[in-house]
Amino acid sequence: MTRTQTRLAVRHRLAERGVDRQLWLLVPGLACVLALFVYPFAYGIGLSFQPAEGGVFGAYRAFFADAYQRDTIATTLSLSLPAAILNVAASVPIAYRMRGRFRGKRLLTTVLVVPITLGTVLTAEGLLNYLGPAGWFNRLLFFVDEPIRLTNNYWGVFFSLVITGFPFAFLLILSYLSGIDPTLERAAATLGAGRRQRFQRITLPLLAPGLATTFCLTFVLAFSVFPSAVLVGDPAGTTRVISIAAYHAAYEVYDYSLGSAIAVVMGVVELLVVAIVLGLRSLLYTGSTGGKG
Amino acid sequence: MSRRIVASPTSWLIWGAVAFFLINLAGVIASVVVNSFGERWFDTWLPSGWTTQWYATAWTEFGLLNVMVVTLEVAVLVVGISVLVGVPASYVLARRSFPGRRLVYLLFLLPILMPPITYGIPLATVLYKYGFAGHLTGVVLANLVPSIPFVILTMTPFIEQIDPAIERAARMCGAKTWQIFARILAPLLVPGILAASILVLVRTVGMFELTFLTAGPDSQTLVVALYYSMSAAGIRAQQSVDAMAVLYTASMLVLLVIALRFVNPTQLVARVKEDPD
Amino acid sequence: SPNSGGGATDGPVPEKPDRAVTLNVLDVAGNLQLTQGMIDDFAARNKDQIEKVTYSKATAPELVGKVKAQQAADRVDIDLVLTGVDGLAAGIDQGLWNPLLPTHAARLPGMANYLPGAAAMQKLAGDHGVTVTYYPSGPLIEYLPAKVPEPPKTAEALLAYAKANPGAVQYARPSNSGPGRTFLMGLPYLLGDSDPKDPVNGWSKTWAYLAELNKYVTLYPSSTSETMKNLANGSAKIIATTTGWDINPRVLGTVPKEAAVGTLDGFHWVTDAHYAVIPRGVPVAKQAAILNLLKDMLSPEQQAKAYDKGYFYPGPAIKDVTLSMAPAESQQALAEFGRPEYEQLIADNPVEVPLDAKSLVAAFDRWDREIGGAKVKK
Amino acid sequence: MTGFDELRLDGVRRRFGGQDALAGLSLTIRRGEFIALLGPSGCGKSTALNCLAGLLPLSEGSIWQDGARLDTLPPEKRGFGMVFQSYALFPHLSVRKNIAFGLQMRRLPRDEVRRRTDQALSLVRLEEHAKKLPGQLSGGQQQRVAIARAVVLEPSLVLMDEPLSNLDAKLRLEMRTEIRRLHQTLGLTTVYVTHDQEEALSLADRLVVLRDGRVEQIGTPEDLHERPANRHVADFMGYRNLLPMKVKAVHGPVVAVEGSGLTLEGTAVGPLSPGDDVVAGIRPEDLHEGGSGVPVTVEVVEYQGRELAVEARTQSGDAVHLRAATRPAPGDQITVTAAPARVLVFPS
Amino acid sequence: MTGFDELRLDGVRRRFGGQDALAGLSLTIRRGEFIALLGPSGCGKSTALNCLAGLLPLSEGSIWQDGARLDTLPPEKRGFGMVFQSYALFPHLSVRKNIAFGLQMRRLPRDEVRRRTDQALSLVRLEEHAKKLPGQLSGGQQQRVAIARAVVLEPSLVLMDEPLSNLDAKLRLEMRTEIRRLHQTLGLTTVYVTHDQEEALSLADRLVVLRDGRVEQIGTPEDLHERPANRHVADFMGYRNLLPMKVKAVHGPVVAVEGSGLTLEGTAVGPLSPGDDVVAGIRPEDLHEGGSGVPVTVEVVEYQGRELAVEARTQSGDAVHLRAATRPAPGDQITVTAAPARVLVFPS
Ligand SMILES: Nc1ncnc2c1ncn2[C@@H]1O[C@H](COP(=O)(O)OP(=O)(O)OP(=O)(O)O)[C@@H](O)[C@H]1O
Ligand SMILES: Nc1ncnc2c1ncn2[C@@H]1O[C@H](COP(=O)(O)OP(=O)(O)OP(=O)(O)O)[C@@H](O)[C@H]1O
Ligand SMILES: [Mg+2]
Ligand SMILES: [Mg+2]
Repeated sequence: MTRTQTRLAVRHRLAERGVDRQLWLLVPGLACVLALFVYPFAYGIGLSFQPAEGGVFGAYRAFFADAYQRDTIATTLSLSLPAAILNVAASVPIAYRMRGRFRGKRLLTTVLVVPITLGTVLTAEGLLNYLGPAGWFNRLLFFVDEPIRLTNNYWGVFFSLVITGFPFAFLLILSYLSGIDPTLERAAATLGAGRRQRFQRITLPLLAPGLATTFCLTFVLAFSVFPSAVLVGDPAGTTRVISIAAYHAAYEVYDYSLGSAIAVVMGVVELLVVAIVLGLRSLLYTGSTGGKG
Repeated sequence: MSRRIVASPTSWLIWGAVAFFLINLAGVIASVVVNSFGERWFDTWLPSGWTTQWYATAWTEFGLLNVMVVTLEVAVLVVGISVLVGVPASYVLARRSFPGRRLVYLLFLLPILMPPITYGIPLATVLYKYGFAGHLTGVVLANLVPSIPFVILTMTPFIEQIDPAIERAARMCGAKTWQIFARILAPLLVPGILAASILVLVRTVGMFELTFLTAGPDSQTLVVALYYSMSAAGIRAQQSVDAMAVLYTASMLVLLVIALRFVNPTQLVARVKEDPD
Repeated sequence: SPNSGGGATDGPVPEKPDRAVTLNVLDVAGNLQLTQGMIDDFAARNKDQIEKVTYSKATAPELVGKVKAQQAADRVDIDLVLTGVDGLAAGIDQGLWNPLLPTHAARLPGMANYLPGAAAMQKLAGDHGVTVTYYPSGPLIEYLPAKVPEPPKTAEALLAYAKANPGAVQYARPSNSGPGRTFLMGLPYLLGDSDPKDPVNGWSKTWAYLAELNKYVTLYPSSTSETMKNLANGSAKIIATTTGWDINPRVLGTVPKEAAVGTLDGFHWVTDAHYAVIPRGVPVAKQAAILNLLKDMLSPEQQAKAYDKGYFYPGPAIKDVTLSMAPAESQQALAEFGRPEYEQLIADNPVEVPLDAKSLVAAFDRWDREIGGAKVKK
Repeated sequence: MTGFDELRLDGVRRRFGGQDALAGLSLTIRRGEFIALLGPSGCGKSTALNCLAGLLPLSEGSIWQDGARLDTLPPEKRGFGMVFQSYALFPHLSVRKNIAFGLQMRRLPRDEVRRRTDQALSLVRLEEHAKKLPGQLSGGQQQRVAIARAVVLEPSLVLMDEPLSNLDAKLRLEMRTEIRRLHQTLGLTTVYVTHDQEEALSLADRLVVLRDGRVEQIGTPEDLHERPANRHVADFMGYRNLLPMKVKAVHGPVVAVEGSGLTLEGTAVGPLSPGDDVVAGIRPEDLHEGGSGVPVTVEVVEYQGRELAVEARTQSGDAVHLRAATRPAPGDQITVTAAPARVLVFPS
Repeated sequence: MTGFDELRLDGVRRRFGGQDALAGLSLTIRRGEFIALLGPSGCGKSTALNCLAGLLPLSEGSIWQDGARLDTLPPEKRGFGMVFQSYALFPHLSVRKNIAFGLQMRRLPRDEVRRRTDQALSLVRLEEHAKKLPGQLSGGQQQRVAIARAVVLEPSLVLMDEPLSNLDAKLRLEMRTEIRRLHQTLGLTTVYVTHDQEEALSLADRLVVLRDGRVEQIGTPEDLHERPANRHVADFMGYRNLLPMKVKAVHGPVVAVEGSGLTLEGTAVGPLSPGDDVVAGIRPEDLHEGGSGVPVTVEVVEYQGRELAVEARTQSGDAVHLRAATRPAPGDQITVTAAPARVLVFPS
């Protein structure tokens, strides 16, 4: 009797803090993430500290001491940051105009979202065909003497990042935007705010946290660019991104320790950017965007 | 405010930019489609002849039937498992507050926030070490890593939209937890589950890195086959690679269009409140 | 042990498996194009030994990690690997392959009949791989006669041509392209470098030449197909090629039929070959079947299939395999797109084995850093 | 305050997809007036308000402000203030910034913005909460911010769309008085939308009763309360007993009616003749127990403080509602009467 | 109906993260009783109901049903019915299936499910709507479905959490009568949560007034209405004038008090002595205009049908609320008086 009572008491105390049997539902998911993500990730970190030579930090030293390797960080950032910024920045005005109901909205949304289905290879092939020196794009620009070079360099990869990243950004921003109570803008209108002011002072600040999240997700997508950097890029030069370096180390030189170290560096750089953005986000207003605040 | 599409200079600019993007996108896609049907295409506007032989070549050369079957198996397993595992977890995250909730949420978000290649290499090593990689199991396990979090991310707002009183009402009617899941929540979540499933499906079918790193001889998916066809040693007709890419995109497109029929794209992250006029 | 197919993995290899086995073949060199017909044919004739063959393809870099991980897990499910020099060497380095020679030399009589070039390539394989196909490769240059009426005849002329026509000369990034790397490895011979086998210390003229050429090269595509396409559409005028890459793309229609090839004075063929290797951990029963398969593949009738449609022209690794023995399809394609002059060129020019894997990776790395990557700094 | 003398709505109509949400509203609003738009859900109240605010374009009709056409101006140019049902406070701005928003939009000098914002804050007694975000306020406080934000601009007209419907009973009562006080203090012209007739009666100078997008009656609270123009208005004005009957006899304004198990005398609204089908409207508080009235059976008794609310059934089975001072038991037989002046007889 | 004779809550306490949402509720519910839990927002009403239903585990205390311990049973085993504030109808099931859900969960035979569902449908008069989905019903209809779904199980206890708060005034009134009728017809034991004292007064046999998780008073509607135990209950029971004063003199139950610009006589609630700080509570309807009372200045006047509600200010600046029959103008000086029996004086 007393046993059951203490058990009951413990259960109540836990329940008061929100811990009860329902939390078991989390277990399968957590188990998967721990076993399939956290453990391998830790394993990879461990591996990165066991290089064949150079001591515990040898692999990292090897990476950072070599300008050719080190520069991949800047190369990747110079590709992924502008691409992510462009994707987010371009999505905002389009999504803003696509709120509310109008005929053909579904069609337009579908069309804008189609690039999700393209896949790296088709995008790469398409870009090479279409933007290539004898592709349709350069044919249309017949009045320019030299064909414009848009593939096998920075721009090819950049375009492929835009094509694959934009639909995600657009979809997310469209839904964040739809979550903002339209009455707020009406309220601003009755207070004398014109179109631009309504957007700048009301919609944009409320959207900003969503923009930050979207930016992070598209940035991640762009930062991990790998196939298209090889296929439409210039993998030895302007688009030698960090994942190529990781792949090269692990699968061409068979230096797994260096490969893991580069992967870790990659994760750290990325988390750094994400942390900065999310840190800025936490300064912004986040919360319900309903009329009652 | 009104439904008029006001032709202000900014909207011209924006719609112009959209049109420019779409036209070029169409060019990109069409150039691949045209090439996949072309006999020979050198320095001209269009190929010199038309043929469907590249599709036949691609089909046999890459053993596409087998690849398609594997792709489907992987996709169905990944979707099924990630829904079964992800939905209960997102239920708890949506409904409950408990110590460490934020930590758990962050843990679920991390795999989406990290580039696959950062954990893909160690993951593949670990999976090989335990003998999972190199066949279907490994591919499925690797693809679960981003899929489960993705289901959680998309389902949480969906579940938050459902009035918790409904579950309590079912409980008061005498329903047990599993009955509530089966009879009340599942039917209400169908659109969300469908949406999440199809998005996960699209992502899984398109997930190159993880599948590439863990696939074995009998467990290549379409993207991996496609990537090999482009980058592995040997000479292949460009057109048959394009044909394969077209097949891939066509199947993904069908999935996406189905998905968009079931779910309003704006419902992904937030509860929709459409402008009343 | 839990490996696929079961059975002992070491000890004596029997004459034949006791019952038919399934073979998993992994191709990382594009070799199946040439040999799948041979394998299928053997399997069809030897149902008692081979129940089924599965094929898969991968890229060479992946091979080592994959096999190594499988061996670590004691679960090898790749029975036969068809690979180029790179994969072979990396595997030897990591000790992944079963030594086939000299233990089983007697069971592979075809190896005695290798062409000289193939025999040289077989030396590279040491005791681990068996050369199955061979070709002298390149370096060659390819152009459209209509656009380049007077093709350069020497390396210097090529440089001068590039200087006069910026952007017109193109070769793909060597680490992604066979012709690209053949061009790279062939230059030291053309330029008379001190040690054509030592890219780090013996290639000073080559690196200087490439750096100079780099000034007039606008892009290095990531695949050979891309250079072929550019040749076809006119945006490149002269590209690096090999015998196979000359014939096969014209058969496939990627390059116009009228494209011509040329050579640079004093060039040496840098040969190429594909090897069959058996990873450690494959059951002896399967090894038996594979040895029998390889024996069969090295017979002249089977080797004739390696003519293919010029993909690895000529292709056969052993002597006295003539085109007339090849399947009708091959004969027809080669009659239309083949080049009779190759016979002479092969006969008249010296043959060199390519760099070993380590040096090759070093050469790639240096090329990436100094030639391909140089664009970044500009 | 710029102000106007008269705001005239002239046949204002608004259709949604072929259906009239508002069918020809004509109304003249005089300066300083407090007008309530009243009606059941979906009758077009919000539509009317939004048309007036400029948030919805008209389908037909026009709006004039002292002879100047108004309906072609965008909302931000009309200079009206609006209080939304859900308040629509800017959730990312503090209370002070919410209130100052409109002043900043007018590009007033900083000092003036500060001064007027302070004034408005003290007007709604939220000085201590100026720095909080709307999410940190209670419902009543939010409501006061919404009002302050609208009135700080000293708009020529304040529009309020069910501003109290989200509050609980006690707070609703307090805020009602507050709104009335503000109206009286600032002399604001106000149009107020509500579905609560008590609220409308207690606040407005004039009421507009809408039903299905049409105006049913316009008048002072007393007009509507005592002389509803038809049975729908009566229903809305608390004539809870609306009994279908037949006219027996007509004596000038007084008619004798019978039906639903009752016989009554009442006051005719509109011309009637014997035999007409009519509806008799009686408020529960006008139907008294006792006397030589009609017998009914008590069914439900509810305590309501001083009085008891009783639902009883007539012999024909119709329900009637009345008030009682003593508690009858369910099942009791009682008799009911009503003064003829308190019984309104409408043609049905 | 299985039924019980008595349901006993014994020191039921519920904490959320260290804070008491409900601090020791003890209450005995007898069979067939209608109990209302009343109190301002956040006082713990829903918490109490959820504890009773089993939807929230208790932190302390116990619940007994005729001597059997109940609080350890999961909700589905307690056999209670519940009507939720937002109805919580299953949106994907038709009205009929909504009602039948609970019966199906009990695995009753098909025939019986059908029969009892039909019965419940006719009880709430929704026979024609049986096939519709909840989204296609009006608020009042939805509410009836919610009630039918709860009562079809013939639960020993029905719990209702503010079931009327989402309805508009007119419908609220009608549904109130409906609930009362169902309670009387079926003899259901009911616990009803509301923050609307009028609703509570009119429906319940007994009321429990909560504040900050604590019971302030338990009693019949008359008890609470006439004899609130303290100023908080009074506040909630419509004593809108709660004026801080000082006791001047005590004459048995009658005390003379002074303050807030008024001098009054009232009835003491609890022992008082001269000089004590007190709060005098007067309902607006008990504060009359005229006579030789205290002068006050009219500030706001609201029409409320028969009467006018007036807010006035005493000379000390305190606001008082009263009713008037004739319309005074804002700014008028009037005098007010109150009968000593109607003025309650609470210790403060
Ligand atoms: N954007 C719209 N599209 C279509 N119909 C609409 C729209 N807005 C309103 N309506 C319709 O117009 C009618 C009037 O709506 P309105 O919002 O003015 O009602 P209301 O009187 O404010 O009701 P409530 O008290 O529920 O707010 C309703 O029948 C409504 O369904
Ligand atoms: N899940 C919870 N976690 C933390 N605190 C809670 C929780 N539920 C309720 N509370 C707190 O407990 C107290 C009582 O809440 P409860 O919901 O019972 O109030 P209520 O009387 O029903 O109010 P209302 O009339 O607003 O519904 C409140 O202060 C509330 O903030
Ligand atoms: Mg409205
Ligand atoms: Mg509550």
